[in-house]
Amino acid sequence: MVPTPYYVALGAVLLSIGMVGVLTRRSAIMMFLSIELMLNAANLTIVAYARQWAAQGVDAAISGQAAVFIILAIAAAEVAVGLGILVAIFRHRVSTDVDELSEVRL
Amino acid sequence: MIALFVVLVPVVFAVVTGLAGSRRVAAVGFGLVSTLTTFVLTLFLPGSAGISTPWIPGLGVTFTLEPTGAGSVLTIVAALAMIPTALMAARRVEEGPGAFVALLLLMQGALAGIFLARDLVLFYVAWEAALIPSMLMLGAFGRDRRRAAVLKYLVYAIGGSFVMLISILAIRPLSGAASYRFADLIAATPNLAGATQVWLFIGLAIGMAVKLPLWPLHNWLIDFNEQNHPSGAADVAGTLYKVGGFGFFAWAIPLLPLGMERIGPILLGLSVFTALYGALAAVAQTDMKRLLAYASLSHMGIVGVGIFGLHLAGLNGAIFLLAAQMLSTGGLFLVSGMLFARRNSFDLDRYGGLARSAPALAALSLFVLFTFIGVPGLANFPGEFLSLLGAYQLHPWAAALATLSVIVAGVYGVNFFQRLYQGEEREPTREIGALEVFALIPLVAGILWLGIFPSPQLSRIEAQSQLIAAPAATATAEASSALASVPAAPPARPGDLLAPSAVPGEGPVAPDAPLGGSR
Amino acid sequence: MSFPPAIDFHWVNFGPVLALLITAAITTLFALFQRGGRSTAWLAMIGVAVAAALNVNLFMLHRAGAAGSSFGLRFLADTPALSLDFVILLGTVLAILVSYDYLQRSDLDHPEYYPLILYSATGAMVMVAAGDLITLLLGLEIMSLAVYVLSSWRQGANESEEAGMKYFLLGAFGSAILIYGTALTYGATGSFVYADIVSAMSAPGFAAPLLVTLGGALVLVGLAFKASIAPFHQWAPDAYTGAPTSVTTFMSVVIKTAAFAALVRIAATVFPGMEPWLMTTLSVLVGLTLVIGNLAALLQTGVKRMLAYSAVAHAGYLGLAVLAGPHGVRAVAWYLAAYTLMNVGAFAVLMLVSDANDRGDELERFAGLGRRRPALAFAMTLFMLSLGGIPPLAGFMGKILVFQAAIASGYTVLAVIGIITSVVALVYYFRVITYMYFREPEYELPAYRSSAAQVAIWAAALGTVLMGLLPGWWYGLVSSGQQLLARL
Amino acid sequence: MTALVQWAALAPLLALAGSLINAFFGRSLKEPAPGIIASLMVAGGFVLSVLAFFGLQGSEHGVQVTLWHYLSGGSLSVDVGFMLDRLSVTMMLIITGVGLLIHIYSIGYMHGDDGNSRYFAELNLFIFAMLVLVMASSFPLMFIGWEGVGVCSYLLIGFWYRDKANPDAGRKAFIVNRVGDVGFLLAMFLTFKVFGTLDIAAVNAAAPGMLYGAGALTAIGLLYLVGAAGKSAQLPLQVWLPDAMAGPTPVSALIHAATMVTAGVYLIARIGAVYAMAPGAAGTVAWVGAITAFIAAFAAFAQTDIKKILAYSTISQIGYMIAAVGAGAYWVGIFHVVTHAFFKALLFLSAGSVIHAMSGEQDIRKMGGLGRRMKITGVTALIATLAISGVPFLAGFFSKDAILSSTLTSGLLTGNGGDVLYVILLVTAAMTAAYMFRWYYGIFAGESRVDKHVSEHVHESPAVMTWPLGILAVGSVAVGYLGLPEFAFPNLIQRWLEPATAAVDFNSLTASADWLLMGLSIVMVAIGIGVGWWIYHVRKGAPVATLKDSTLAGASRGALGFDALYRILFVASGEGVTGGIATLDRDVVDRGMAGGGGGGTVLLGRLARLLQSGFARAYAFAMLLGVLTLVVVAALTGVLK
Repeated sequence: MVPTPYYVALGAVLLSIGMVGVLTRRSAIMMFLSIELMLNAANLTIVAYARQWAAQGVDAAISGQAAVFIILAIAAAEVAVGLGILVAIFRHRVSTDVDELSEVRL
Repeated sequence: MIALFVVLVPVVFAVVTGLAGSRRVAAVGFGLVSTLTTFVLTLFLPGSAGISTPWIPGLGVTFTLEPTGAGSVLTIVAALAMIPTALMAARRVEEGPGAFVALLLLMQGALAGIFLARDLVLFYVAWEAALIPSMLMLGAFGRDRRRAAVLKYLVYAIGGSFVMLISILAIRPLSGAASYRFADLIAATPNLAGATQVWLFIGLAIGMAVKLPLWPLHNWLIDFNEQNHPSGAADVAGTLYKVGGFGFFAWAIPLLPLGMERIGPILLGLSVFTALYGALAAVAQTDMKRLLAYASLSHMGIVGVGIFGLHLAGLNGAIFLLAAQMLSTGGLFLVSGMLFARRNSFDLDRYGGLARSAPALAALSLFVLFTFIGVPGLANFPGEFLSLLGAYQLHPWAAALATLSVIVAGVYGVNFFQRLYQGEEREPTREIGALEVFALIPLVAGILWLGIFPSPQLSRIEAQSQLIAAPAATATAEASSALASVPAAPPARPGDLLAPSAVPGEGPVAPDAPLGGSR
Repeated sequence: MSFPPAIDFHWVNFGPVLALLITAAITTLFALFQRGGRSTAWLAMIGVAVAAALNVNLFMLHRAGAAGSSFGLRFLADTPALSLDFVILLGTVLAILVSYDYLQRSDLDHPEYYPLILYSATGAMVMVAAGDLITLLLGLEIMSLAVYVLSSWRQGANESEEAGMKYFLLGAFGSAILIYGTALTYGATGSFVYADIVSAMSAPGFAAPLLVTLGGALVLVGLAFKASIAPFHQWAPDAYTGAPTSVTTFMSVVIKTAAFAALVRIAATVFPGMEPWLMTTLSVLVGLTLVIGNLAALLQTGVKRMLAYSAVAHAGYLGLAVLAGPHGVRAVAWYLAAYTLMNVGAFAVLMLVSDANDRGDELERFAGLGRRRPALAFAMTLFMLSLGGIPPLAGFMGKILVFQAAIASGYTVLAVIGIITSVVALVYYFRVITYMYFREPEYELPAYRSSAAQVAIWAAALGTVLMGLLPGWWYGLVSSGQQLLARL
Repeated sequence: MTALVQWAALAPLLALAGSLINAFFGRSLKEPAPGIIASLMVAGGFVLSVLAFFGLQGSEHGVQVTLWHYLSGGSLSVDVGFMLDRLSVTMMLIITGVGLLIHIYSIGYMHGDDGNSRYFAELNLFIFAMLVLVMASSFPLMFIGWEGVGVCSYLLIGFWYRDKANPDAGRKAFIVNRVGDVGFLLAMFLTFKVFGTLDIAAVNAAAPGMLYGAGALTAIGLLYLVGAAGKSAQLPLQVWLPDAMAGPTPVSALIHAATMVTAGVYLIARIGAVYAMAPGAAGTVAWVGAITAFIAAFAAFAQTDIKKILAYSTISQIGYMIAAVGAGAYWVGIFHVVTHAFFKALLFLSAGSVIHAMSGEQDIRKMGGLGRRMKITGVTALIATLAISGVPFLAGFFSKDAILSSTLTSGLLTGNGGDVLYVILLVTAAMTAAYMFRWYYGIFAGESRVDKHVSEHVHESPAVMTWPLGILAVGSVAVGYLGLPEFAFPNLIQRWLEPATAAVDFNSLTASADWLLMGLSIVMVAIGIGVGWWIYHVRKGAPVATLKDSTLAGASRGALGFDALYRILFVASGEGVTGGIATLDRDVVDRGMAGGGGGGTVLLGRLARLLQSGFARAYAFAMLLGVLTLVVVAALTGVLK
């Protein structure tokens, strides 16, 4: 079977992609999706490790798998709230460009 | 217990006066009642029992008030000086006299706290607490350029004392003392390594040098006095608040002798410089209050010389001088306020010849002025004399230099009087009024009392000076050079060799136990 | 694989949290049938009261020696947790009081407001109680999601929307990092529970010290974000400025409390087992926070933004205590209580002085306040001096405790930095006093009174003074009882 | 008997009481009440002093009166106490005696002055301070009197404060005196360091046990000399005394001739034991005295102000006294103090009488021939002039002669050029005779140069002023016989004083040598008077008229330009320094601290704010940087492992 480090590495890559996305995309939605990517990177890492621990017969494995579901739920909640705010703003200024949101500064 | 009341009475009355609003009668009444009560109370301070209760248990911070020798003397004199100050303030402050007097009383309470606190943290609390009222007085009642003065005062004072706070907080954990009480600290600080002591001492020294004040940390004082309310009342409060010397005397030096050993000489040098610098700068001033500010700066230099000279006599003298100048400097500031009430200016050039129409005022001013410049027989002299004499025993050249400031004091002193009262009079002015007489009586009385019978106060102070006085054996090196090969019969009174001395680190030591020799 | 045999499940430990949660749920439903939020506010306060009562009860039980945890140390109810719960409840009720009239005045008075506050508070309390990374995560998200919404509460107002959006995006970013850190920690130790992590790290032949430390570092980043520790603080000034003042009040105290509660617990338990450079980096971050927060606040002309930066600066002072690890826990608990009081007070006064749309918070607004509204000015003076750390007020005692802790654990240099920067701090705090007393009035004040806010202000003022004069009482409380994990 | 002595301790208190009465109630009293009160108080003091004088006949040691404890600091302990021995009582007699006469005289002189009561208050205060000075049993207490008399002198010189010149003169006196006082202070510091006490008797007792000529002792001696020079107007601090003549003439007579200015002499005599062990210091003292005597006499020639001439002669005469005590002839110094007190007071008072008559005119070029109009004043002035000139059988003759021989024979001055001193002083004696002749002749004899309208109301002064003149005149003749040359006659004052002063050995001369010396000095006096006679009477002052613009005359007029020098050295540069420091403090120190601290902080603040760009992504980037640093640190530590 595929050794854990591969998954972890993939997770790290996903995380980096997500981070870069957050920094480079000006659309709030795209930034938001990038963040989701980061969350999933974390999830992937956790399940990978969970499998590893399970292979070693540590009963902590189950908690990892449970955690993943919790995190998924959290992600969903974030989506709900985030899109809510987004829509409210969009209604008001018909744009999702984050850089326009820079009046409060210094 | 009395110590507690001495602190509380003014504070309580401050609240009452503050609530009484802007009715002048209330201000005068409460002000007088409070100051008089406090003064009477202070008279019972010496030898009275202190109080000590835990304050922040987990941290070894206690609420400890004890009337030590020096502390009680300063408290008494400060209380005396507050009586006329509150009176003048209550009558002369145009709007909001109540608030002004309230602030004065708060200040008095805090000052009493500074002098009586025997827990280092409590000392700091009082030290800072006194700052706010003085700052509000300056800012709310001061003259047109007051805001800049406030900012400067704030930065100097807070900057200094916050640095001091670090050292204060560090002393206990580093020395492993049981609490911040003086007794516990002084028992534990011998455990501190030399280098540590030096750093801690520097921290304390910065905070206290600002309040002494020492050159170059003195500039706040000048603007502070120049911009304060013309009644001069706030300046008196400010004068009482020059507690840096006391801080060194009561805390920094006894707790950190090794630090003093290293830093002391620098401070001594600065003090000498301050004494001359302030005096010389005073000569060139044309504004009454700036002149007084620089002059008192020079006096503080002498206080420093006395303290950092570490000779028993010098230490007594320095603290005594602190007390005396509360009356003399304070008196002169009040006089300046009285003159302002007549001519509406502090510019010396606008004055002259007032002695003709106001001879009594002239006489009283001259009396206080002579006290101020250290004419013997009056209050300042024993302090100045002993400070310099003491310092001379161990650091002849420094003391000799500082003594030169006496000449300069003569110069600005007589200039001051001449430009105010002598010469041809431009327009006649009011003779001294009843209020002003009443205001000056306590000061004059105090000046005579301290000037003619200094010895009781001196011996009270000495009980505390012995803690830090240097081993005086070295002081007689000069003598031995003059002594005949045969040991000459010791002069009428034995030489300095009998200064108390004790073994270092002899475990817990009572606050007033003699440690002179070792520390 | 099999479930762990017996799950220790003590309902009583959840009492306060459940109380808040249930009240939140009820008020949410109740809100459906409401136009204004007044009644929901009352409901919310009742809920807080109940929670507080249960919390007291819990305190008693633990004095009596009841188990302070549930789910095998995943949910803790020890002294630090309970005392910080008090702080959170205090902040919440004060925030509600501040909001009470404010919302109507600037017609934001939608009934959902208070339920959201309660949800957020619930999350905060969960964070405080968290003994395991997942619990921590849950609490953090519950708390944050509600606040994201609240900070963009003022629909159609640019700065409010902007605040909400920035806060949300960066917050999500931050928690993503935190979650990844959690993942790494789990990978290295095979558990999310602090206790197990610690024992795993201390076990002989522990394989991945580097990995676990990296995970810890990322967790630290996530929490540092919520605690607004530089360089992860930048959302705070903008969000605080943009959000409606009542929400800012809530955020500035409750969220900070929760974040530091979690941070100090981890720093006191997990971090010591990790590689030393972690604490070193944290100390650098703290120093950075002190400098940036105070310097930036120095030049603000708007009081609201000045307070926002000062919140950052205070994060720095709290950071000093966090560095102290186990010694710091009490200091943090004490400081947060004092901070809650004086900060809520300051914001409340500001709210009364500025316009309905939160504009007009410039210093000039305060000119001559001492003459026009003496009481208000006096209270503000107290808060400013206390924030500046002038004795004998709460802020000063807090400073003493914090610096004491930092010095005792050898962070003298940081302490010096903290002191020097607090000189700067005093300058900008005192500037407000300068305007109130040393200047003539320039603007017409809004003729707006709020008895609720007045209650909050005077409660806060009283607390500020009392905590300053009698610091021993609260200190005794926070240092009594059991400190799970802190002892590990 | 000694029981009588203690009462003398009350003398200062009497004077103080008088001063306070006049200060508080004087303005409501009307003349001559204030003057009478003041005089009575001094009279009381005089009586007490006389009692003390008789009380001390028996005992050679003084009586110590300790009132209360004054200062304490470690081993330092100072009492407020009086030492009433023969030396101090002698001074008390002079102070109260001559003082009494001058008080009485003042009643007439200050008649109608609106500051009348203030005048007497200050005059009594002076008596108080002066008595404290001489009676003090410890240095600090003596210093109280020391500065006290300085203060009174300051007040009285500037008595007519409305004319700016007078307060200026007062200020000058005060400041120059302060310079001396610093010397006194330092001397005390060193004394305590060396002797461990500040009690005068104790120091005198301990000094002989010290190493002869030890550096410390010399230093002490020199420092006290600075103090003495300040108070007694000796080089280089003599400049204030001529200006001090701005005060009322009786003040000049009492303070600036009879009593205060002799304090320096008293001080050195008081601690003679120290100087006896420090020949270096003693020699310096003697030289300072002699040179001062000469220079002042020289300066006296070209003065035209009736009082200035007397002022310079005072300086010169004190120079004699200082030389005497320097030589260790302490009783001689005091003896000259006594005689000088009489004739110099007399000179001043008669000068005052003249000024009174001339309605304020002080320029002797506008006088002359007044002796015919003012008989008593003229005669008394003549007696005084002869006395100071050292004409035989008058007071000055004996005391001056004693001084001259003492300088020649002193054991302290052997090797310090005692003989040179003798010559200088001898010449000075002749000069004295000459300029005093000029003074007298110019005022009272010769033809009148008085302006018409002034001369109309030239008149003899009232009895209240002339009586004191008479008494003093008697004294100017009589007191000399207290100190007849002891090689031939019984010398009362020497026997009286020697127990109270330190013993210094003098190499004795043969009687014939003594007679020779006496003759020599008589000859010098004769020459001096003769020259004066020739110039001013025979040649009607022509010779000096030709000299008028010579540098010599200029030098004399400007008193060798000390004033000018000091004005440059201290006044001008002083203004520069003080002004400079004031500006420095305001513009450099203050600005520097403020600008350095404030400016830097604000700059950093700007920087900190700039980071807050407002862009969410920038913030995210900052966070990312933070994360990356953490990762990098982690990686590095990992690598380093």
